[in-house]
Order: sequence, then C-alpha cells, then structure tokens
Amino acid sequence: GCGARAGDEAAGSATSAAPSCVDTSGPTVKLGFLNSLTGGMAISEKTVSNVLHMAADEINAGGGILGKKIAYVQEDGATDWPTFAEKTEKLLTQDCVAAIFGGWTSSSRKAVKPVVEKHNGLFFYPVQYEGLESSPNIYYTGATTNQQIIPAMDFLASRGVKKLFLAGSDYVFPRTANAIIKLYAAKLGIEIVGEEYVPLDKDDWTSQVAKIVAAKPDFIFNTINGSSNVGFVKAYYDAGLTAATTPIISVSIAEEEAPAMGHEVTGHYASWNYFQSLKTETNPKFIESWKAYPNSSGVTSDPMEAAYISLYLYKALVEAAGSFDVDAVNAAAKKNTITFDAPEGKVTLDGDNHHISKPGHIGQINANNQFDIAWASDKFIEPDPYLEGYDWFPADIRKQLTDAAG
Amino acid sequence: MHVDALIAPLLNGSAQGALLLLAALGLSLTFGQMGVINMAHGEFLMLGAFAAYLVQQVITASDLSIPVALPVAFVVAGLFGLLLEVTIIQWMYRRPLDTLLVTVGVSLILQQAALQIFPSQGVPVEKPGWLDGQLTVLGYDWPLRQLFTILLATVCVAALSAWLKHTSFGRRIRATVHNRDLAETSGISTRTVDRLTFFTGSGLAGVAGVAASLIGGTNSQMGAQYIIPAFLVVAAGGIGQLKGTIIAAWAVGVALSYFAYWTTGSLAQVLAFILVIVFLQLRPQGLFTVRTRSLA
Amino acid sequence: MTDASLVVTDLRVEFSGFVAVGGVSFDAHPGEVRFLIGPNGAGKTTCIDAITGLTKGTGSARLGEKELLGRQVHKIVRLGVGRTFQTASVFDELTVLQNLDIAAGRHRPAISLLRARRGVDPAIERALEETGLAGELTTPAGILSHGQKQWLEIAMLLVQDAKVLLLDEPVAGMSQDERTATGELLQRIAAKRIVLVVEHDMDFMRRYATRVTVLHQGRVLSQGTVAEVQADPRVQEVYLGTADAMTEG
Amino acid sequence: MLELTDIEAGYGRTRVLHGVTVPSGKVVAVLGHNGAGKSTLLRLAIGLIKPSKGRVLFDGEDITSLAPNRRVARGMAYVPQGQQSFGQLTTLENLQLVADGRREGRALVDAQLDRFPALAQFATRKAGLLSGGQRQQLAIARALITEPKLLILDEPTEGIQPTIVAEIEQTIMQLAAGGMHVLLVEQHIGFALQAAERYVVLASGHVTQTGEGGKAATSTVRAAMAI
Amino acid sequence: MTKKPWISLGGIGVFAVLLLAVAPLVLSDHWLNNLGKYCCWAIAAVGIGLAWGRGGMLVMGQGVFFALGAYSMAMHLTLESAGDRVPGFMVLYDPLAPLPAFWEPFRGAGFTLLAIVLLPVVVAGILGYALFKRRVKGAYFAILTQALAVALATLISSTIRETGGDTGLSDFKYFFGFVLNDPANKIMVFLIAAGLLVVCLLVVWQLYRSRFGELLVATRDAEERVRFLGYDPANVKLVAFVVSALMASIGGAMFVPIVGIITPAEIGAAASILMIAGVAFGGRASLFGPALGAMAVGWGQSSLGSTWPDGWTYILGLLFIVVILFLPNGLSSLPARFAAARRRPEQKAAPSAATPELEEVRS
Ligand SMILES: Nc1ncnc2c1ncn2[C@@H]1O[C@H](COP(=O)(O)OP(=O)(O)OP(=O)(O)O)[C@@H](O)[C@H]1O
Ligand SMILES: Nc1ncnc2c1ncn2[C@@H]1O[C@H](COP(=O)(O)OP(=O)(O)OP(=O)(O)O)[C@@H](O)[C@H]1O
Ligand SMILES: NC(N)=O
Ligand SMILES: [Mg+2]
Ligand SMILES: [Mg+2]
Repeated sequence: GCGARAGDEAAGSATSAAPSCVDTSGPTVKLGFLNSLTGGMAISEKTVSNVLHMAADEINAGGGILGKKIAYVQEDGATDWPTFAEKTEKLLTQDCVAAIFGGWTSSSRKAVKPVVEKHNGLFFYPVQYEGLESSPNIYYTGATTNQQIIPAMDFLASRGVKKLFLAGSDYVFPRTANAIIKLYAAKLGIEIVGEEYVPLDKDDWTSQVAKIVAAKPDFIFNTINGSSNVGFVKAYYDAGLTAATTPIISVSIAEEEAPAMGHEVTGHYASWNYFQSLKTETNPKFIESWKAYPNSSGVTSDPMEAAYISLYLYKALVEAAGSFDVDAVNAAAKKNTITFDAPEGKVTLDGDNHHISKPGHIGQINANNQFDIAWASDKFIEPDPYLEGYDWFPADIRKQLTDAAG
Repeated sequence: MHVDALIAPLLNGSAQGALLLLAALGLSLTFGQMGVINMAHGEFLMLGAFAAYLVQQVITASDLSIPVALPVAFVVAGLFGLLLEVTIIQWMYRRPLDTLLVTVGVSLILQQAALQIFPSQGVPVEKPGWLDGQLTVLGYDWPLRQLFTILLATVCVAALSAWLKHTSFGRRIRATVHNRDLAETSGISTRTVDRLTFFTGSGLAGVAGVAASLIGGTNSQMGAQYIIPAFLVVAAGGIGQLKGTIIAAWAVGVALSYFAYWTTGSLAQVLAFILVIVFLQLRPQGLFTVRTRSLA
Repeated sequence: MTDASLVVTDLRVEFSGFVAVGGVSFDAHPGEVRFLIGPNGAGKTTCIDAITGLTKGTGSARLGEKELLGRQVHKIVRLGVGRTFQTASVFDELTVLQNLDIAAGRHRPAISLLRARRGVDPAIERALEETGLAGELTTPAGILSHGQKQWLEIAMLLVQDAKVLLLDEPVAGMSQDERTATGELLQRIAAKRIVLVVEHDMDFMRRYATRVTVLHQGRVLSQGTVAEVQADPRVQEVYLGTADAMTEG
Repeated sequence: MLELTDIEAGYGRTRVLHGVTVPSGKVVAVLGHNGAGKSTLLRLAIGLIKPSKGRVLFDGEDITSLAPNRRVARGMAYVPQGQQSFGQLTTLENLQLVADGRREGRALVDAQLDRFPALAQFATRKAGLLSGGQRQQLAIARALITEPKLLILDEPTEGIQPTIVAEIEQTIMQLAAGGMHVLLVEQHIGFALQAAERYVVLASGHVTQTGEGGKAATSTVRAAMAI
Repeated sequence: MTKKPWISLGGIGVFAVLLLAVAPLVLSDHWLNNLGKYCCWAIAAVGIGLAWGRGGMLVMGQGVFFALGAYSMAMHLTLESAGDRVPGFMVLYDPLAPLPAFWEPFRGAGFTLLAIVLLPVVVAGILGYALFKRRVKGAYFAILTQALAVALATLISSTIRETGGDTGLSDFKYFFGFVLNDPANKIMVFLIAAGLLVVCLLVVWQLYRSRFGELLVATRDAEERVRFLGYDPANVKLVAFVVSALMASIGGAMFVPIVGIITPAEIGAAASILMIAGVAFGGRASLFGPALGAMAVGWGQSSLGSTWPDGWTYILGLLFIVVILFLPNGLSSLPARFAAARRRPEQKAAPSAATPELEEVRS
C-alpha cells in the first residue's frame, strides 16, 4: 500500500477523480442508459428504459445535442445494486459516456451515487423518491417528498381523514417516506393507526390486511412498490374493504399498474405529478409518440414521463453550457434558467439541489384505469428535498442527515 | 386481546398453509417419491397462473373461467414437467442432488422467457364473483377466497392420496424410486412411471398457480417466493409422507400468520424459516419417517 | 489385553414390539474361529448390529472390561471391534491402498491427517500379503471383483488392528477355491484375535469352525463343537435339514 | 428359448464379456469364479446392459435392444444377486407389485406365500427390514408370480439357510420339470451340474468350456474355471 | 500418483504470477477491480469445492458466511467513514438513538479482522455440529442451508435501521486508514484479495493431498462405512464445512472494499446458487475448477450480461443444464476425458468419476 491515507486528502490531490475520458470530438455523444432489464425490478424498469430510447430517437431526429447525435450504451442493472455500481463505473471509465440515465429504486440510486461522485460523472434519476438527498452529480427528475407525499397528506387532511394506515414495501423509500408522513401527520392531527411492511418480493398481504380491517382507518397510505401491490389489492378486496369506505392513496400505482391488479381499482387515489389524463400542450404529442413506439405499453405514466424529461433536460443543460463537461453543465444549472416544456407542464431546474419544479396532482382511478384529477396544486411546487420550508421537520435530523452526507 | 387477534391469524394462516400445501404437493411427489429436487417447480406454478390468465382471455366471465382454468393449468404445467422429464431429468435419476442444479438453470430460463413473452408488469387474473364476500367465523369476517384455497387443497390432497393408495400406481412409484433396475426387471415400465409421476407433480404446481394468481401478482417472479418454503414443508413433513406434508404446511402457514400479526411481515418470514430449521434440526427426518436397516 | 474375550450376556433387540433377538448369551475368545449360524431371520446380523452399535440393544456385550452397548459406533470401533457387512462395502473411488490407509488411520494422531501419506505403512503391507491383494495396490476398489472386495474388507479390519472381527457371510458368492483361501486366512488371523463368522455354508463351517452357536428366533438353540451342534436334532430340524443335504463337491 | 451369440459387453469403457455364446437349453448353468462376468451375462440377458456386439434371441425373436420390462412381459423373470427387494414396500406389496394387472393376481400371490411361510409371517413388514435370507426368498417369490417361461437366477441360494436351500433347489428342479426354462448362476457346482441340461464356464469374460450337465465331472469344470 | 500434487503446486505458482504480477500491469482500473471481485467469489468457490466437491455437502447457503465477512467489514468501513457520528442511514428512523450495540465493537480494526475469521468458524461450527451429528445430509442439508441464506437475507432486509436493509451498506471512504478512492490503494486491495485466493488454493492443495482429503472423499462416498473404521464422520465433515465457511467469509470481507457496496441480494438464495454455478462449471472436485469457474461466471455476468442482458440469463440457465447434464465434473474434467479416450479402451477405469451419489434423498 503506497496510496493516500486518511487525513492525506487535504494535502494531495491523490483522491480527486481521474480526468474524464469523455470524447465528444466526433459527430456523436455517448450516453449511458442503466436500468434493470432482468430480475425482479425489470417488471417496472423496462418501460423506463424503453422511453429513454424514444427520447434519444426524438432528439437525434431533431439534430442531436449540440449537433451531436446520441449514441447510447444500454446496461442492465439486473435488480442488483452492486451491479448498478459496477455498470456505472464501467459506463464512466470504459465507455466514457457523458452522462447516465436510469435507475428506479432508491437503493439503486444509492449504489450509483458514490460512483458518479468519485468519477465526477452525471446521473439522471427519474423516479419519485424519499428526498433528503442531494448530490452535485445527480439530477432528480422525479418528485421529492414535498412534491408527492406532502400534497397527498394535504389532500387527505382536506378530506377530513382522521385515521391513517401505512402500508409499504420493506425498503428505504417506503420506510423513509413513512417516517416523514408520521411527522407531518402529527402536525395535521391525523392519527396513524397502523404501519405494515412486506418484503418487495412477497405478495401475500392477507395477514396485514386483517390488521387493517381491525384498525378501521379512514384511508390507507400505500407506499408499496412493484407487483406486491397486486397481492395487497387482492387481499384488500377479499377482506371486504372498498374504495367507498376505506380508500387507498398510492404513490407507486400509475396507469400501467392499475389494470394489472386483477381487480377493479376504481375509486382509489394516487399522488403523482404527471398523469396521462393531464391536459397540457405537450402531453398529447408525448402520448401519441409513445403509443406508436415499438414495444410500447400503450399508456404513459409519471416515472416514464420523468425519464423522458431527463434526457431533454440534459440537452438543455448542455446547450446552455455549450459543453458536455460536467463542471460546465453544473455551472449552467446554477444559473437556474433551465426549463423544459414537459408533458406535465413547464418545469424549471433548481440548480442548487438539482431537482425540478413540479405540479402536484391527486388522481382518482376511473373505470378505464385512467386517473381523473381530484386535486391539483395551485402552482408548480418548488423542490425541497431536505424539507427546509417545513417547520415540523426536526432541524436536528436535517442537520445530522446533511452532516452524514458530508 | 380481542378474539379477532387470535382467530384471524388462525384462519388466515390456515389458508396460507393451504396455498403452501398446494405448492408443496407436487414436490412431495417429484421430490418425496422420485428424489428429484425440482427448483423449477415454482416456475411450473407460474405457468399455471399464466394459463389461468390465458383462459380468462378466452372465457371472459371469470365466474366460469377459474373452474376451467384449474384443469387447463394442470395439463399445461404437467406437460412442461413432462418435457423437462423427457429432455433432462430422465438422465439424472442416478444423481438426485444434481437435479437441483440443473433445474435451477431451467427456472432461470423459464423466468426470463415469461418476462419477455408477457407484459413485464405482469398480467391480471380476476377472481370469480362467487368468491366475493366473507364468512363470519367467531366475529371475524373470513374471506371466501381463503376458504376456496383450503377447499382446493383438500380436493387435490384427497385425489392424490386416493390415487397413490388405491391404485397400483403408488406401489409402482415407490418401487421405481427405491430400485430402478429392480423395478424394471420386475416388469414395471419405469419410464412410464417416471413420466406420469412427473406430469402429475408438475400439474399440481399448475393448480397451485391458479390459486396463487388469485392471491398475488401473476408475473415472471411469482414462482420464486414459493420454492424454498415448499421444499421446507416437504422436508419438515418427512420425505414421501403425504400426511406429514399436510401438517407441516398448515403449521408453517399458521405460524407465519401469527408471527405476521405479532411482528412485521418481514420478520414473520424470518421467524417461520428459523422455526422450520430448528424443527428439522431436532427431527432431521421430518414429522413422519420411514426406517430401513441402514447398510443392509 | 490381547487375551480379552467378547462376552455377550442376555442381549435383547426389539423393533417396535417385534423381538428380533430375545436374550442371547455367548462368548468368543482369541484363538478360535467362532461360528454363528441359524435360520434366515434368526437374528444373527441383528446381534452383530447391536454389538457394533448400529442398532440399540439391551443386556450386555463386553470386550474384556469394557461394555460395548450404549456407545457410539465409532467409539466401539476404537475399542477394537471391527465388522464386515453382508454386502461388501468399500470406498469405491479410492484405491486399495487408500482404503487401507484410512482404515489404519485411527491409531494416528489427528494432526497427522493434515499431512500427505508417504510410503506404505508396514501394517498395510502385511495385510496385503495376508489377503493376496498385493498386486492391486493402486486399483480403485470399485472395480475389484466381489471376492476381492470381501478380502479388502478383511484386510481393512487387519490394519485397523481390530481385536474382534465380526464377519457377516464373508464367503457368500465365492467359488470353492476362494472359500478355501478365505477359510485359511481366517484361521491364520484367529491366532491372535477373536473371529466371529456368520455363515450359511455348512461345508465351510465344518472345515473351519472351532465352536458354533446356533440361533433360532432370536434365542440360542444350541451351542458347542461342530459335531455336537450337527448332532442336535433341534438344529437339524430348524436349520440343517434332517438329511443334511449339504453335499457339495 | 434364450440364445446369446458372440456377446461383447461391459461397463463404460471396461469390457467384461468377450465373445460369449450361450446355447439354448432347458436348464442352462453359468459357472465361474468371482468377477468372471456371470452376473454381467445375466444382466445382459434381462436387458439391464446392452451388448456392444452380439445378439440376444428369445423364442426366436431378436430382443437385443428390448427394455427389461418388455422382456418380462414376454415371459422372462430375473432374480438378481444380492437379496434385492423394494425396501420401502411391505412384503405383500412387493408381491402385489408384480401381480398387479394379471388375472388371478391374488391367487398367484397366495401361492407364493404358501411356498415361503417366512414371507406369509412377515407379510406386512417393510421388505427393507427383513433378514437377508428372507429378502432372497421374497425375490424368488416375486419372480415366480409372473409365471415366466424363462427364469433367470443369479446365485439364488446365496445367504439362505440350508433347509431352504434344499427347498429352493427342489423348486428349481420341479419348475424345470414342469416346462419352465432356467438360466442359472450358482456357486454350488454340484447342484448346478445336477440340474443343468447344459453348462457354460466363464473365466475372465471368456467361455472356457461348455458341455452337457449331469455327465460333467466337477473336477474338469473346476479346471476350466481356473483358467 | 505421487507426482501430480507437485504439478498442481506449479499450477498455483503460475496462477499466482498471472494474478499478482501480470494482471495489475495489463488491466485497466475497471477490469482490475472486476477481477478483484471475481477473486472474492473464487475464494468462496474454493471453499465450496472443498465442502461439496470433496465432502459431498451441497452448501447452498454460503451466502450466510459470505455475509458474516462482508457485513463485518462493511460495518467497520461504514464506521470508519462516519467518524464519531452515527452512520447517516440510521439517523432518519430514530435520530436520537445511539449506535446499535452490536455495531460498537466494529469500530476496532482488530476486532473486525477477528470477527471475519471467528464468526464463520463459530457459526459454521455450531450449525455443522448440530446438523452433522444428527446426520442431516443430502438434499435436506442443501435445502436447509439455502433456507438459512434466505432467512438471513430477509432479516437484513427487514432491519433497515440496524443493517441498512435492502439498500445495503455502501459509500465507504477508507479501508483501514487508506483512502479507497486512491487508485494505488485500489490496487493494494486487489492484491490482498488475489493473494488470499492463492493462499486458499494452497490450503486446499495441501488438504487434498493429505490423508484428510482421502478421508473426506471416503466420508462423502460411504459415510456409514467410515463410522465402522472408528472415525466420526460428523467431525470430518465439520472440518471441511468450517474451512469452507471461513473462505466464504474472507471472500465476503474483501468483496466490500472492492465493490464498495454490500446488500442482502449478494448473500441470498440467488447469490448462493450463483456461487455454486461457478463451482459446478469449473469442476466441483478439482483443485482449480471452482476458482476458475467462479471467475468465469463472474466475467460472464460482467461482460455478456452487459452486451446481451436477456441472453445472459439464458446462457447462465443453459450453463447449469449443459454442464451438470453432460459434464458433472465440470470443464476441468475435459482434459482427463480426452486423455482417457485416447488411452487403450480396454483398460479398466473407475466405475464412475467423482459424482457423489447421495442416497439419502430417496431412502
Ligand atoms: N429394523 C428392523 N425393524 C423390524 N424388524 C427387523 C429390523 N431389523 C431386523 N428385523 C427382523 O429381525 C429378524 C432378524 O433379522 P437378522 O437380519 O438379524 O437375521 P439373520 O439371522 O441375519 O438372517 P439371515 O441369515 O437371513 O441374514 C428378522 O425377522 C428381521 O425381519
Ligand atoms: N457397475 C460396474 N461397473 C464397472 N465394472 C463392473 C461393474 N459391475 C461389475 N463390474 C466388473 O465386471 C467384472 C465382472 O463382474 P460380475 O459381477 O459379472 O462377476 P460375477 O462373475 O458375477 O462375480 P461374482 O461371483 O462375484 O458375483 C468384475 O471385474 C467387476 O469388477
Ligand atoms: N424511489 C423509489 N420508488 O424507490
Ligand atoms: Mg443376516
Ligand atoms: Mg455375480
């Protein structure tokens, strides 16, 4: 061992990233797409991967980024977080891509984060998540908590909900989201009458639903991810619960999942920023392009849209910076002028925390498994990953979290 | 404590046990009787579930489609099992432990194929209308669907045990397992026995798949969650012992359910596993055992 | 302790109610080839099983001062009790030498297990000579003939330096010449050890037995020299056949 | 009845039988030392091993590549060496197994239980728990239930008590007298030669002598075995 | 017979030179790091070869021991990165709670190293003693160990505050005082892993040529018979099992600084089975087979899984099927097969090569 030791960092530059190997001298720019195409999360991520391809095709058809066509390198994260880390490293150091797009679970993002930070790369993450994170090397185009969870809670409060049951998958996003929900519920005067978790890869919810029946909540806050939702919904109806008496509000059931539940889910709610049913200027074109795209699922959804945005946002950033260089891109972001006419509306990038402004929407599932908008925020919600604008979130936790993040 | 807290897990657990039993029943044939460790059994279960979905595409009335799906799933999964037997397993009866690894390969392939053939999100299988509703037992509204799972398991067990006990077939299976050459030279067509047994065992997985599709998602990953518990149930019951399998499945289901009630869903899984492992530690041959003179 | 005897007293073995061995007593001493005979199912193998710890028995089986019953199989072996099985069981994949080396191993300190074998143990060489397997040193045991496997088993008992050899039908399936060779081998071995043989070959018994115990339905029916036992009408009736049809050329 | 012509066979790459020919005959005895290849020859006759060269004829039909259970259906029966039975099945089940699907199955089983009283006594015991000799009797009984045209016996009296050995030997003679053909491997040369119409001596997988039974002197047979 | 071990020793020497001297010179940082990861799996695979190939114990839950090493190491590295703060991921669930008690000792480097060695020995010792004394074997053993891996993975997933849950532990800055981001230190970590792999190979080399190796094979093939030679087969198996557990733990421990993250998925059912895939592929009973097989499977996953993700799953599946069906002794048996085919066909060969037949399944 002749390398740097702890404490040496300040002295030498040994630990700073090796110079980037990105080569944009040719007619193309290389980008990396990273999603689980195999394993358990392929269920959700294949669509994200596919819509990224569509965005790349569109951009190429429109002349590319800074006049350079996108040549993408597709990698499989295989639902395995270390694989996400390995592939990120490969994309950055072997393939020399200018930026990486993809991921779904927060776990995969957390695996990617240290690697992009080490190599000073860029990662665009498209799924709603639990917040309390920021990184100079990650751009978040899905909702943070104050754009999805908090609107949902406000909606519940407005509906006079007094007793809430929390059901989630057993991993970082639902656990963290629920921790935040509990803090906010206390402030709103909503009682949490139960909290249940089932592993991501299990879908028998019978026992937990029996507890829900016994707890008699007014509403269920559902942070279950993936196909475990199906088991939850089935157990829910088996037990005689209905949308009329005990409705569910979900943050991971979208247009694609709703018809796959094996039961009518009409009447339940979901909190997202984008719905297929949104009436914006750009949405019809997005829906049409997607329907026409090979291997399309036929419906659009929030994570897809966020993934779609991410590539365009990157294009805007690079063109503002006039360069593919990461530092230049970040500097361009800092000017807070980057916007994009997204299907969900005109979103603005916050150059400090690397999140985007988003409209809050609550949709109610109708008979066509589409969402009728039941509530909309009056304006776009500015991203606030550390919930600094919310006094009920304990400052000491925030401090500890930011400290721990370094 | 409310009565609910005692009675609900018991009833839920019995249904969970019944599903586990359905998943394990085929294994008690192919593993218990034939010695084949079929890690693709979970994927045969998945095939049954997809068969139910396909049946629902043809017969759209779910009241009717599920009863039709049961025999269809049996045959579909059974045929896949037969295919597996004919192409691979038949060469491996003399090294049973290796079947475990070969079938891991088969299970990988089936999962990936399902992921690519069917929508990656999975497909919906609808519950028939006559399973809507609950039965009130001691103040607990017991979902009818759970009752159905138990009924289905009961029918399958009864049919299987009658088949094994009251036809000469059971004897032939056991003879073939015990000594293939001797069975063959006693005039038994061991190839027929093998194929029929494997067909039946795999077919039962298909039936289990229909039941599972009414409980959870129907997708490429669904089989994976059943395979290890099902093997544990067969092992805990005593290999080749139908009654042991029944009791073990029920016990594991109920234990899971109580654990889930008292702790969390994840911890319940852990505790149930530990319970079975400790039990097998104390009784390595399972609940019921067959003794022979060792080395003789 | 070389002159310790094997003394079995009131040995009983029951299998869920069925009495396989119902109070058998006999003894065997170094220097004799002791035969245990009796009808099929009389309990001969079960006696050996009980003495070697394979099945549970009550009563007593002592080797010198040491009680054997109730000990674990490998502990009984370490006291010097070795056995063969009705069907030969050697390590098919290992060579004759490796088979014997493992058998010889119990006298070595555990740590020596971690070293490789160098050369051939003198005890092994002697056993090979005795059993005529010297030419098969590097042959995998799995491809020895049936008779050679049985000799290998006996050789393994020899290198194991067993004080008691319990042999269950050692000449079954052997041809006449091989039987003779085996019989002579047993006589040589018996000089310093206790040899107990279970056999149905009466010709073989007549030629090599010093004393015979006859079991019937789990009990001792008769005991004595070959002549005495053969003359016993009860033995003739249940086992030998009155005409003693055993006339083998 | 059964003719084996110029058979070459073995296990894997190990050749055990070299150009072995066994003529047809009412009772044919195969003699030889340990490891000579007798059992291999019988396993080949019943179809457990396929020859790499040579032909097997049964009743004039070429059955060289027929599966064992087919041969049983055509009227062959086989008692392997080593007291083999289905250990997990009871004694009775062992018998029923082969009686299944035969007319008079029940009566056939009863006939064998009469013939071997020890089996009747332990009818409900798992065969794996029987003594070696009891298992051997069971194996013979199983073969006889099928009322075969040709009975193949591999050392049928090995491990059997003298009184029963005598009985089995008598049974074999009776069956042969009743028209059943027998292919027999026996170490009791005296009995084998007495029972056999023809005999074949194997040594290291080669036929070293053939001849008519009865007349042959055990000494010349012994000499042929030793080669 | 007597010469062959020395040829193998030479093989280990060549292997060591390739790994320790040549690889760092010719490979890019990325591939060297990947090679380091394969080495970790290979270390575990060498242990599996010992337990399964030679000992007949199909250890389907090596993930458990891999986890003991990996999580010990990861906890230490996490604490090293966190300094005197509570690790960040714990803060949210209970901001005021102190570090869980079982984390505390892992601050110490010495304790951590000791834990990596002793934990698997103790756990495998107790587990193995209980299982082998009660004569649990064959399929029972395989399924039980697999169930244990599933249980542990689920336990870790469900204790997010204590263990990081499904997300695992990652973002390590230091490795016993060395800055992990420094390429020079990365090479050092690689060399340690590769060196440990060579040491493990040497250990099994000696074990295989020793009397213990023969006894182990004898126990695998006829456990009851071994008992009648005065040995307790449980002890023989226990030694092999414990050594293999130790190797898995070492592999796991080195996995953490190399890969930079450990999650329950790396130790669960699928991961444990993948470890076996490599061993089966290379040749379970051979000296080099398990290590090379594991490295090959690792490489396949990185490279084929990259260019052809769907296809890789099919290839992996087919690999299991084809190798086990046609080459039960793995690729390493190919040369011997060719050689044997060319030798005189008359010569007697061992009845069946090393295919442990485990009767228990059916009896
Ligand atoms: N584990 C067991 N359970 C029940 N019965 C058993 C068991 N083991 C042996 N027996 C019975 O005990 C009796 C004695 O068997 P044993 O094997 O000792 O006879 P043997 O004298 O060796 O006969 P043989 O000469 O035929 O080998 C037999 O009737 C057998 O069926
Ligand atoms: N499964 C096998 N694999 C390899 N070789 C075998 C196998 N079975 C038998 N052999 C070998 O074939 C040869 C002949 O064996 P076989 O059993 O036919 O002899 P046998 O004449 O019946 O002897 P015995 O009188 O001992 O029964 C022997 O050398 C034996 O080792
Ligand atoms: N960010 C999520 N849904 O894991
Ligand atoms: Mg006996
Ligand atoms: Mg023979």
